[in-house]
Amino acid sequence: MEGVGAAVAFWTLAGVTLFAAAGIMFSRNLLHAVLLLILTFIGIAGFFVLLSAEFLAMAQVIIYVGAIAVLVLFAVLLTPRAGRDNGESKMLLPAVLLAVCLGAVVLFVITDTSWNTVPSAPAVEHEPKVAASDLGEALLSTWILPFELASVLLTAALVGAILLVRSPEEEAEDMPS
Amino acid sequence: MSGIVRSEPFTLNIGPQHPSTHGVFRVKVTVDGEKIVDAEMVMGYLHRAMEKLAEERTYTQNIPFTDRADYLSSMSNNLGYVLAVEKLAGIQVPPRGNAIRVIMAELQRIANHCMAAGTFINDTGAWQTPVMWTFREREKIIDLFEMTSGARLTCNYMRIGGVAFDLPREFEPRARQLLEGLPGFFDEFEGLLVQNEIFLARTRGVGVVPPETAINASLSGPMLRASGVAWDIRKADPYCGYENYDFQIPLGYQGDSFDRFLVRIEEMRQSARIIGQALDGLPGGPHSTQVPLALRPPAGDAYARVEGPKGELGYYIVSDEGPSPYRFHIRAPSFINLSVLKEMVVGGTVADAVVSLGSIDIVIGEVDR
Amino acid sequence: MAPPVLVTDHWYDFRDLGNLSSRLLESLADVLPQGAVYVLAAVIGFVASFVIFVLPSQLFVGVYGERKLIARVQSRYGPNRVGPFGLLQPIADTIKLMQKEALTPKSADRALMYAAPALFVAPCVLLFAVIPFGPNMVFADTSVSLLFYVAISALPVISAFIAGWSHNNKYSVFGSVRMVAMAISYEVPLVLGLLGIVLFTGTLSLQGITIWQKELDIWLVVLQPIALAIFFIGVSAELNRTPTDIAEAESEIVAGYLTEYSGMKWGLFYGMDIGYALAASAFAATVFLGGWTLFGLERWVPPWIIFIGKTHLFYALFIWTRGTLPRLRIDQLMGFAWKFMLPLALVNLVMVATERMFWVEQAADDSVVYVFALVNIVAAGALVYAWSRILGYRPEDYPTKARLVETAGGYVPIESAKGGAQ
Amino acid sequence: MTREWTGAELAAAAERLVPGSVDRATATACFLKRDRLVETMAALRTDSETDFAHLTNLCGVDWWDRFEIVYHVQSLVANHVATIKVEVTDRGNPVVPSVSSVWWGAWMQECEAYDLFGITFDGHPNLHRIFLWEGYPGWPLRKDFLSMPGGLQPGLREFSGIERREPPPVKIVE
Repeated sequence: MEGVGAAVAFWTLAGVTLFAAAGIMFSRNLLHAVLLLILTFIGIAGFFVLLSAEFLAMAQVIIYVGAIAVLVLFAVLLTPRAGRDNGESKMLLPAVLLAVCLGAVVLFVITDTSWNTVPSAPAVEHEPKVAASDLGEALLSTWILPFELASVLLTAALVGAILLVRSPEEEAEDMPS
Repeated sequence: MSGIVRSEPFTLNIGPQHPSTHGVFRVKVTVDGEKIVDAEMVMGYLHRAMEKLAEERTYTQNIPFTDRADYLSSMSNNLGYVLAVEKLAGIQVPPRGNAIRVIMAELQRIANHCMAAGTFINDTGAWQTPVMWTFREREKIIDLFEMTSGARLTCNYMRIGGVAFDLPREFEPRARQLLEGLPGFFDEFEGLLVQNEIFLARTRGVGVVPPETAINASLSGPMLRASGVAWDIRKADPYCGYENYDFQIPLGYQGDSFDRFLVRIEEMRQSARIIGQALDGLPGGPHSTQVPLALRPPAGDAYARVEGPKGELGYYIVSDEGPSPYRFHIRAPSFINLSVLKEMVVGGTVADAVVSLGSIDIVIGEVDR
Repeated sequence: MAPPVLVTDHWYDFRDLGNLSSRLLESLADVLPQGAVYVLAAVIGFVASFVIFVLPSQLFVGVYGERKLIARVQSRYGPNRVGPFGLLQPIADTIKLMQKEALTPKSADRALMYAAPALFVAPCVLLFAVIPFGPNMVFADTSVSLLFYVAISALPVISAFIAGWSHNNKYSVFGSVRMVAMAISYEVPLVLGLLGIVLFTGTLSLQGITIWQKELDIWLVVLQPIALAIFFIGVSAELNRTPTDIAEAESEIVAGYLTEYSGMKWGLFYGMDIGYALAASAFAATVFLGGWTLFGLERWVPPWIIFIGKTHLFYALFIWTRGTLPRLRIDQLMGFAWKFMLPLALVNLVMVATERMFWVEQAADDSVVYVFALVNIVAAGALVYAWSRILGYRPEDYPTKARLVETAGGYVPIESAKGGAQ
Repeated sequence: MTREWTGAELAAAAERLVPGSVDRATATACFLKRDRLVETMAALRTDSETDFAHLTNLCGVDWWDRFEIVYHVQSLVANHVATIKVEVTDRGNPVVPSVSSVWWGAWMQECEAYDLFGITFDGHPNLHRIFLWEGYPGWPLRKDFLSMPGGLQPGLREFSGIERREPPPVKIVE
């Protein structure tokens, strides 16, 4: 994707995502924070589209916005007094200090490493377009091990969650009476 | 391990302004997640002190009050009151009067059960479709009432000693036409719903009342019969000549909401049979005996009861030889059938509570009197 | 994949309006600056798909048609007062809603309450970007348009949750919890069901699926009946249409997450509910009913008319279930999604995989698809019946008639009726 | 037909089951002593000959000088009905033992009697005003509730202006 439209799209998208990300930090209401989180996820999906990796963009929306954000919303629902704002905490000063140090490190990494960015000259014609099918083959051929490991991990997490939430009477009925 | 996830209870008001409480009636429900932990009924929003007002009026002026007690079955209410006064004053009713009373009471039962079955399915979520079907049949019955008594809902048609007016000429053909259509409608209505998996899933095993609890909680009517207790005052203590009509009493299996629906549909069929037999053998003669306007029954008390659509509808009248009753008490079946609501509702979800409440078929006018 | 040229590609050929718009854009390309054409194409796409197709069909099929059809189901007439045959009823409704006061409870979270309807409308417009109305009448023909639909259909759930949560009213919190729980549990079988389709057709793009059905002259509904059943139930759960409309169940939690909304805010939710139902039926028409193809007839009858007909046909299915079925309880719905639809979808996936492998390995000619269709239909019926029997569906146990007794004398124990005693 | 128990028959049965529980018997009803009420009711319910399993109706009556609670009980199996009454003369604080331990469903009708007459039922699980709100002044169905100025009493004035006589001393028709 190149041309004036793409550049305009990129900068607006970057602006929206950064504004939302900052908003998560500074918003006083828990629910506002979660919604801004969803906005950042959508922003990132927009970046993938700009990089013409549509499959990844759609996967990002489905997984992050469709599932993980909804589960975070559920968590917000279950915490009592979710609407309250996170008032002033004494830890403000150390937090700022830590933030500044981290910011310095990140900035140093950005400026120092040499990204092999594509020269802004006219882009290369035969852009290697990764189709969804190539992704599929790669997942099941070269990266088969992590794929299977991930599924095992997820099932374990699922079973763990169910065990965690079982109510006393369900537990009683499984005890060897 | 299981103590990690705690959810504190959460009180929710179903009513008084709620689409499925059939009037102004409130259930304060304490909910833990979707499960109901405790339910408390709050009534009295429609309390009109009917029993106090009745002490101010003569015996004949009280008849319109009984229309407004259970405004969906005014004929049965009138019948109950009029029978109590006749029992107190020892007045005989001519056979034609009795036959007309039976026809009207059974027509009222079909109209009431049409309303009850329709709104009950409405509570399980069908978008008003069954109600529209049952109301189409109910409209025909209400036209018959309007033709005879002049009013659609609160008919004020019964008088002490008989009925207010004789049947008009075109009542019989219209009634016969209605009776031909009814069996077809019942089969179609029942056929559509009884095998409907979603309806079965929502009503089977919901709001179960075992027979012992039903008797112990002095329930009556479809609630009692759905739990398998064969008790129908038209059979046990026949009034107005019910003994010479041939009909059967429907019984349920395990006393849940689905059985109440089945019992009501079957009762409508039996009522249609009774009306047919009553219309065939309609005797001639006067439709009511003359009763002095200032009726003064002898001192004493009388309790007469009728098998109303909602249950045993009793009237307890105490007279001190004055023109107005000294004490006028209505034994309201809806009010007493509500006593088991808490047992039916606790343990289920909010959706089940609404279905159980709908299956009791209450009318707030009668509950609050 | 070059768009197929079905008909002559003159711009005045109204059978395929795609030529018209592309010819218009090319002629303007040199006149306007480069970015403006991109924006203009978006405007044309929006006007064509949303304003010309969705809005009128929302009003006249969604509001008017639905109320007329449901009225007929309930043996009454439906709106016939406003305008000829009641046709102006939707306009009257909209005007009424617009002039009604949109209340905001004092303790509600105002910002969220105003944001929710807007967030509910935006995804609905997006959904119609990928639906192919004709050979090259598709606004954004990406290679992952099916995935795009599934992704965007997850967004209204979040705005419904915000709507319910921001009212600070007990009923709407109930409604939003139910909505979110339902959406999560019905998305899994829905996506697995669509996976079967993708496996067969081999492409994720809706245009590709339509062309696959055109070339093989078979509709995927015949090939994949289980997938259609799962899609229909999943989508009606996601949009909370009737058998599963527990998020705004009138008889239980008043109006669920819409309790506190009034005026046009409620109007937006109501309108866009119909919009999503239309999007779902458009998607189903494309994937299951062959989109704009009609076994070669699309050469004469304009393809977008065929497509609109199929969409409204599928929407009639939604109306039909809304008019007749009662509502399920939330735990039954959850159980149904995880214990019935998910296993069915997985088994369907396995069947499709084996058929696909057999088809590719043996390099059998394309007529084998009809054999697969037959096999799948029979397997669908057998699978559904067998699995429901396993899950304890015994219809013959339930008595359907009350017991009739002659006398009235106390408790009559149940000796005969089988199964009635439990 | 439903057989109605006469006062005498009922008194005999009650006396047989719980000696000394009958206060007096009239033609249609039998008055029980207040302190032995619950015990007798339980016996009448469980005895095979009387078997009053279904309490149909329970209501109060205000006779100016005394309150009366009327119980209509019936047996669904034997199909007979009986009327049992209880009197309480203390107008300031009328107390009647609650029969909800015998018939569990009586709690609602007793709440109604409490709400409209002010008769408290001791041993009642949850006695509260069921129709009116807790702070309601007075008990509506009592005869002296609506005592209008000028000594008028509730009850219909005679026809055509005959002066309303003093409330008649009620004669129990033997």
